[in-house]
Amino acid sequence: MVKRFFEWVIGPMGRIAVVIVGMFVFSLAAFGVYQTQQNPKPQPIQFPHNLHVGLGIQCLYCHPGASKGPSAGLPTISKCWGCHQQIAKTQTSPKLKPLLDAMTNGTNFVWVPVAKVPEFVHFNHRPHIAAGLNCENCHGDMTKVTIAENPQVMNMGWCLNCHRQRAGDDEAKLTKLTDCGTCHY
Amino acid sequence: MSKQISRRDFLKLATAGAATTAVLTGCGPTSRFVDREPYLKMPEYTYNGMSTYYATTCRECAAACGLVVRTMQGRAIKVEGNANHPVNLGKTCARGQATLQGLYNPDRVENPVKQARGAQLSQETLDWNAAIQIVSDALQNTDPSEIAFLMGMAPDHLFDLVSDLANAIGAPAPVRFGALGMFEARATLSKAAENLFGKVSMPFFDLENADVVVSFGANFLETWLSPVAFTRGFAKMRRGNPERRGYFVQFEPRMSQTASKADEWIPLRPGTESLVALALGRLIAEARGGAVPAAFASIDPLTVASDAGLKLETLERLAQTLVNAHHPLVIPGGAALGQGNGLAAAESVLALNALLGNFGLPGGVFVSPLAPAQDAYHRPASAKEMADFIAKMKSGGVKVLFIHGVNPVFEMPKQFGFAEALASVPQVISFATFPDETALAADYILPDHHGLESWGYQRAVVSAKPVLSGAQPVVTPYFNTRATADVFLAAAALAGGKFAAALPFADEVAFIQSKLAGLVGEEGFFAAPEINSFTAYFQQYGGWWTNDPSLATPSAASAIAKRFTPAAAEFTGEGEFFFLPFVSPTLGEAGANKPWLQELADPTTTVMWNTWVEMNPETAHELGIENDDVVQIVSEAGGVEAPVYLYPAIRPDVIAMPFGQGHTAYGRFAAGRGVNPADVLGVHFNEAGDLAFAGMKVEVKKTGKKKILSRLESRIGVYGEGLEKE
Amino acid sequence: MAEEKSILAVFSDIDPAADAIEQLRLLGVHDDCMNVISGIPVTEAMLGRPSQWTNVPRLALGGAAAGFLVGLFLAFITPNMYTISVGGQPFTPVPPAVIVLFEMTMLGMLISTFVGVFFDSLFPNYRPMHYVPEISDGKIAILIECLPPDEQKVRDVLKQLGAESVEEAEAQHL
Amino acid sequence: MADRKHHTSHEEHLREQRLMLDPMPRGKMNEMVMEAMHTTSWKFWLVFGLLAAIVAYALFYKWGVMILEGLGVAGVNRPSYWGIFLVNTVFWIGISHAGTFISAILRVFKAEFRRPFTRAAELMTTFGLVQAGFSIFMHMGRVWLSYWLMPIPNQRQLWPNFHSPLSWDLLAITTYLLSSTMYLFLPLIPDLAMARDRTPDGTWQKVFYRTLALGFRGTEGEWTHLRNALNIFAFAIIPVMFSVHTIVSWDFAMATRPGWSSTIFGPYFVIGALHSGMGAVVMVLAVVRGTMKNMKYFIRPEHFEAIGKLMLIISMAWAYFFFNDYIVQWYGGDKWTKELLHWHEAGPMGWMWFAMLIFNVAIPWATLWNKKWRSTPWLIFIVGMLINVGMWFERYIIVPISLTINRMPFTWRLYQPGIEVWLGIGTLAFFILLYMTASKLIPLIPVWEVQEGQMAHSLKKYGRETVVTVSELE
Amino acid sequence: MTVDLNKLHAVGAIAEAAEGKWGMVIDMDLCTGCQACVAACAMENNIPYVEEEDAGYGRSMHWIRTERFWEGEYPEVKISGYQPMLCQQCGKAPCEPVCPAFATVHSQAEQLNLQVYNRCVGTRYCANNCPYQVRSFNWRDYQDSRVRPEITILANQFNPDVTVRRRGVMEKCTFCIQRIHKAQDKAKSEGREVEDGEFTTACAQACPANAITFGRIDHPESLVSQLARSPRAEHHLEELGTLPRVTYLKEG
Repeated sequence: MVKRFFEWVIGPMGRIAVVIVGMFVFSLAAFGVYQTQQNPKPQPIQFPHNLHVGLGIQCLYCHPGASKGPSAGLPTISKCWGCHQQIAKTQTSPKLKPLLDAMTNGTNFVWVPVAKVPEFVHFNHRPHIAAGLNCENCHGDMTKVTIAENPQVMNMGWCLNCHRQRAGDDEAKLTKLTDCGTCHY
Repeated sequence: MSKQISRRDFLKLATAGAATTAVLTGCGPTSRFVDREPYLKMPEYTYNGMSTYYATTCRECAAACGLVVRTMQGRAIKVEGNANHPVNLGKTCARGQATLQGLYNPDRVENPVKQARGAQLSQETLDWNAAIQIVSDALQNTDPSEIAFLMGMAPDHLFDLVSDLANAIGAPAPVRFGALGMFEARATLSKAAENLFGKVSMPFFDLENADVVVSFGANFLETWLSPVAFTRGFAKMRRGNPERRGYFVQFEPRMSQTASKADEWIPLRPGTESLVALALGRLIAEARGGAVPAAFASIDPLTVASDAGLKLETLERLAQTLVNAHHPLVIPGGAALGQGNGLAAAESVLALNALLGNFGLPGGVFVSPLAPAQDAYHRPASAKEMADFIAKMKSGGVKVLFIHGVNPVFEMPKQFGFAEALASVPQVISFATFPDETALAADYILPDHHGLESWGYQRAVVSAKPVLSGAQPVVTPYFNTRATADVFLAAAALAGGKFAAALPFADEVAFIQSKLAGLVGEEGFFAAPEINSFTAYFQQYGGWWTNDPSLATPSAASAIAKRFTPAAAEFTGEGEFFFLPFVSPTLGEAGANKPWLQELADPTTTVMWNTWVEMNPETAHELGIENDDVVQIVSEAGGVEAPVYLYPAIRPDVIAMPFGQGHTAYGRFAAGRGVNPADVLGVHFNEAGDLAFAGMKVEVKKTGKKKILSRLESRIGVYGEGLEKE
Repeated sequence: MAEEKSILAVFSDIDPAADAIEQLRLLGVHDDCMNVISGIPVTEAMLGRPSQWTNVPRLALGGAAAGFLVGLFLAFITPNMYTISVGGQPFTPVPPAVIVLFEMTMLGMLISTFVGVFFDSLFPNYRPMHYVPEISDGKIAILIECLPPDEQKVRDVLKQLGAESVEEAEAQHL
Repeated sequence: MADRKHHTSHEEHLREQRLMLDPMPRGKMNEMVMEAMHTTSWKFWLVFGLLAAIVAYALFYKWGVMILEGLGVAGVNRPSYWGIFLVNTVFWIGISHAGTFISAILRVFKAEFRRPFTRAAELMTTFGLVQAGFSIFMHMGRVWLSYWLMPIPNQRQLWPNFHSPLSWDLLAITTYLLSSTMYLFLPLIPDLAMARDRTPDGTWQKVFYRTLALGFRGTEGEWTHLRNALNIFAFAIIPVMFSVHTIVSWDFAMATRPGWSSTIFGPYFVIGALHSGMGAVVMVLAVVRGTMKNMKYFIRPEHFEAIGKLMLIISMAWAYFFFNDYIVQWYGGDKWTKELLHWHEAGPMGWMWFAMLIFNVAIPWATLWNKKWRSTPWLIFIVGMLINVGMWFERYIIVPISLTINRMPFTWRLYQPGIEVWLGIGTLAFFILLYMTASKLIPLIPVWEVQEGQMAHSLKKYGRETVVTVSELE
Repeated sequence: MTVDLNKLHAVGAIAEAAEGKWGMVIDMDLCTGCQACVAACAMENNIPYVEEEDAGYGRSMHWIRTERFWEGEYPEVKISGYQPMLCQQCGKAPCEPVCPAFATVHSQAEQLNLQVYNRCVGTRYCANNCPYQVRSFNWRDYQDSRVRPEITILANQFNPDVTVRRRGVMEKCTFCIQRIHKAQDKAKSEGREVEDGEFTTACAQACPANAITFGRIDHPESLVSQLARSPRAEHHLEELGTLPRVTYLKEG
């Protein structure tokens, strides 16, 4: 029986079958890879960071939570409108149409967060800012990008590397900065 | 894909990587960041990821504890106690904690609906304008004497508003009712105070400063009047004085959670509480020497002891303890008052306090102060008054019934026939937040906000200080609901005429401000020169209260002089067991729809998610009943079936059942779970008109079925079940 | 030496094979040019052959040492890479380390023993080799390489001593 | 003449009894083994198909359900967090000890009766360990992360915790699985070569054997390396075997639980493992002898007799260790331990405790002392089965029943098995399935070892007595 | 002051560090068994409910439970004091060393037992080894809205400071470490030390009888330290040498 199976496998039908099975497995794998390679959802508006930073707007103006608490926050539309209502181009520019529409309809933007840590990580911006880090240390140079991108693979090795470096020889600091309970709870 | 790949794809990989790790490592679809950016225009003071705290009032029971609710981006995420609030001083009970599961309950009434008395929650939604039109029409087109308002126990702003409206149009005053009030016999207690002190009021028991406390059935650690306040008082009594540990004795046929904390639990025969209190009085008077006051003269302690199933020595010892105490206090309550002679029990216990001379002293008995912005003490309706109300409904005297904050179809014993009476009311409009049994039997449900979404104020039931507890929305309404006060205001405005004249307010906040106006400039926790800043402070601090207690001292003379005709209570029914329903300490009367309250272990039995029948193991053994055997409790009113819990601390002739389960509606967590012991109760009243809920005898029948109760405790470890005796 | 031939003589028993080996040695066939192939482990002593050299024990020892080092790494180095305190125990407690060391040593030793057999026997080897399948049926074969000039003499001796067949060895697929 | 006749018949009798004295030409023996492999009846395929179905359903489907829904579908709870999963793990690891015991310890001590069934026993080691691995992975809440327990370098520099007995366990079981597989394979090479030589060209079996035989011819060098390696293995695998079950016992003994924290658990578990392992070997041998062709020649009553003796000794040793553990715990008088012992005997599962003693001690002692009885295959099969049931009970008592009792009486709760019963059945079916597959693919009898043994055995006459002598060939 | 366990290779020295950093005192004379702590804990820490069947089968997820036993026979029967049982945050925790994946570890910075959910593979060894039986295991996907549709809306109340756990993960009381971090962060941003009583755990905060006190056990003047020195103080199962950080005050 087994022998016949082997003979069949060697035969033409068997080869076709093997090819089909192989293709199936391959397509499954390809689908898996495809799933992890999905583009993030498009942002509601093609926000040019470089332009805004170039105009001299501080990061904390739109992301004020960074210096106060865990989340830097994404601006609500009223924040955008605060400046843009005084800019004539807002009324005409097709790029800014979503903003205008949202304002007139009273809807909000749902920004797509770019720099995310997994849910079981509790990240707090405030102490990082307080420790003298700048936004670009982690989020990259925003004068060079339009839509924000996350330049770092934000995984635990990356976090720890920096924590270890910054703790240096300070044992107490190292203990605190490498303590599991500092981020995971 | 050659040179361009680097950064952008890397980024994709990184994001996807985070997502993959999230799934792999166990934090998946339900996130801790659930849609927490609902703000269109975020308030200036709000930052992502940072909490905002709002002070408000707990609406889970009528005690009016102050809460501080932690919110984040427009979602309430944790309830904490308001540390300044005189009722609870920053503490909360389990029901208060679980209020969030009411707010975010999956079974709320999401829209105004034309319910048309269907069995299920109707899907026929209404426009709010149409709903207001319906209310307005109902007000306009009905003879005012045939309009009725039925409301919950809380003395809150809505009650004031509805009272004003009823007053102005000549409708009968709104009726307030709640199962808690019924099972605590509140009317009896206040009637006793009225009889002895000559004033309609609630007596105030200063538990905090007492050092020997004897309670006759008062379950003040569970649901009685203001459980958090009394628990605080109990803790102070026990450990507040470093030199002396407070001593606590409870007379009760069944060891309740409160009795379980007593140093002595004395199971007495139900119905003999007044006798025992009087006998104690006589023994105290004798121990002190001198004349025995009139109230206690005609009692014979020895007979009482045998009637109550006690030892005389116990009473003598207790009398001596009370004589030696610096601040003795005796409290009547609970099932002791819910008997045929409940009023006598309440009066004799108050008389005993008078004898102990603790009236107006620390650790003694006072008359509760009136709450701010209140002209007189309004007690909730007694069962007798409800029966009268039901009779009126049945006779066609009610054409339009507005129901808010109460669920009488579930809460009242079936024998009262509320459901049938409801059927004879042509138009029933419910303002229920949840699809409870009464709401389903209504023509329309115009859902009110959940308590945490509402404005308002509420008067504390029990407090040494006059307290007006403030409520404000901590979140924007989650569903298409509307404040009932606003509905009435809008309907009145729509109706015009005397209606509009009675309620000339733009919205409920304006109405509340009008009620608060009288407090402006008053000395209290805060003082504000004008109404706007007063309102702001009122919201910020969660209410207004005086700085100092303003308790009045009742006169002891009439209490001691009263002549009692001591007699044990009469019991109705043929069965051999005294039936003792009690309100579930964890569920309360309306907690059954909150899964976490269901999963809290009952303190004494540790049963979760169900109803049980408590029975003494000896009795059960004689009847051949074991744990988890389903028995039928039969009375003249009907029968219910529930599994047995062999409860070591209950008199052999008493069976007890918790009230709180047995819903047929009220959402997925409540419906079809457990049974309602109120179904067993017959219509019998005590002298004060309260339901004699503990005045029945019932039969117990085996059914041969079994239902394993979910218990937190181990049967093996706690009772040695499954182990042969060594 | 394109001429070089091998002869495979098959015996059915040990005694004639042993005699044959002795005779061959007298004929000038060096021990290194002979190989005995058998289906059961016939010892060198039975055939009067010099004992075989094997690297297996040395490799096992080396493997044990390597395993021990891996154990050392696991038990004493890795806990210091990310220091985590558990249950009030030291980071690198010795008693548990003994277990890790033992297991890793044994694993190293046994793997290298196994690999040693492969290494020493040149396994796996699927090239054509001198062999007759009857060997696994209990025959003993003597494979003579680097034949002396008087090849015929060798064949005669083998025949005389009871070889069942004396044939030019042909490499075949096993 | 009469004397002579008597002698002859005595010799014949000896030959009949003892495989080692009953030599057979090598070619014939090979043929018998190959024939046993190739003779397959429809019954075999029926059982095979049935088992395959059980494995697919009970093991893989049910496991999939459990992975997707969580361990809630099993019966584990607080405080019986481990349940049958660990019972089965310990049980299978116990079974796996028999192979090593027979082929290594008996090889070291040159117990000749071992020869025909070393392979059958070694197969049990490997397949048992596979089931143990299944059982231990099944019980993990998040099995898809089980690779975190492996010492793999990672960017966080966070390695497994070598303080944990489970980490030791993982190392030990991995070591044992790898080394027992290698130890199974090495002596198999010559037999694979034999199978290769006896398989006609052009079949897939030829390819299979040819590949696995690695080009083995049987040259002096090959034999020497093999013999050397086998010697090293035989000695080295014994401490590994002891360490494995000792470490498994430490999973329990290291815990701060009443009844578990016992210093004798190590040897007690090892003996227990041998007890169930020998029982399982006997069962396998009885089945093989009964169902496979030509096996009555190789596996004779003498083998059952010899194993029976071992079983009796091990049963005594087990009883000794059991009593030792019991009396120390009992005498200590710790409140919780006393409670536990009482629970064992008088709890609702008390019958299991008594059944364990009956199956593990009473029945072996009652039957195995008798040479005739222990030589009877069906009888010793039943005894072996009962011992295995008894040993399974023993583990059940140690894991879920002991877990019921802890220092928090408020949490004591009975354990009611759920889906893990299916999973356990699945592992059992998988074990048998693997064994059946192996019996058709590889020679179950190590022919060269049997031949080697027969070569060394001879009869010698001292005066009027004919005795068996064994010469040391190595 | 943090004690660096790195440097300490001896058990004696660890015992010295045993007083820990955060501690809790529970007055059993005051505890009324009212379950407010249980509810508060569940609300604060996103603890799932498990419904009737699982709850009755020893799978309830409470991080704190009130234990009570009966003493005596009727009528002299009494409840032997409600004992809230929660993770004792042992200084020498038996649960920690047995985890093969380092998922439950001792925080050297906070002197607490940590449960790192994302590292947990679910061997449940820690729960077995916990003498207090206070660890709870996610037997099912109790918080998955695909399994339980009602979670979709109930999830609105989830505390974003606490991870939502899924099936196969062990969990236990954390002494509300999210509150500890928050308070420390706030204090640090204001350039000061955390004051005693500035914050407390959810259970202590809710307890109507004030039976639970939480604070710095290593500050001798803190309320919790003073209470822990009470003559009524005892540690549960102290004989095991687990160095629990929760002190119970007996009745009487």
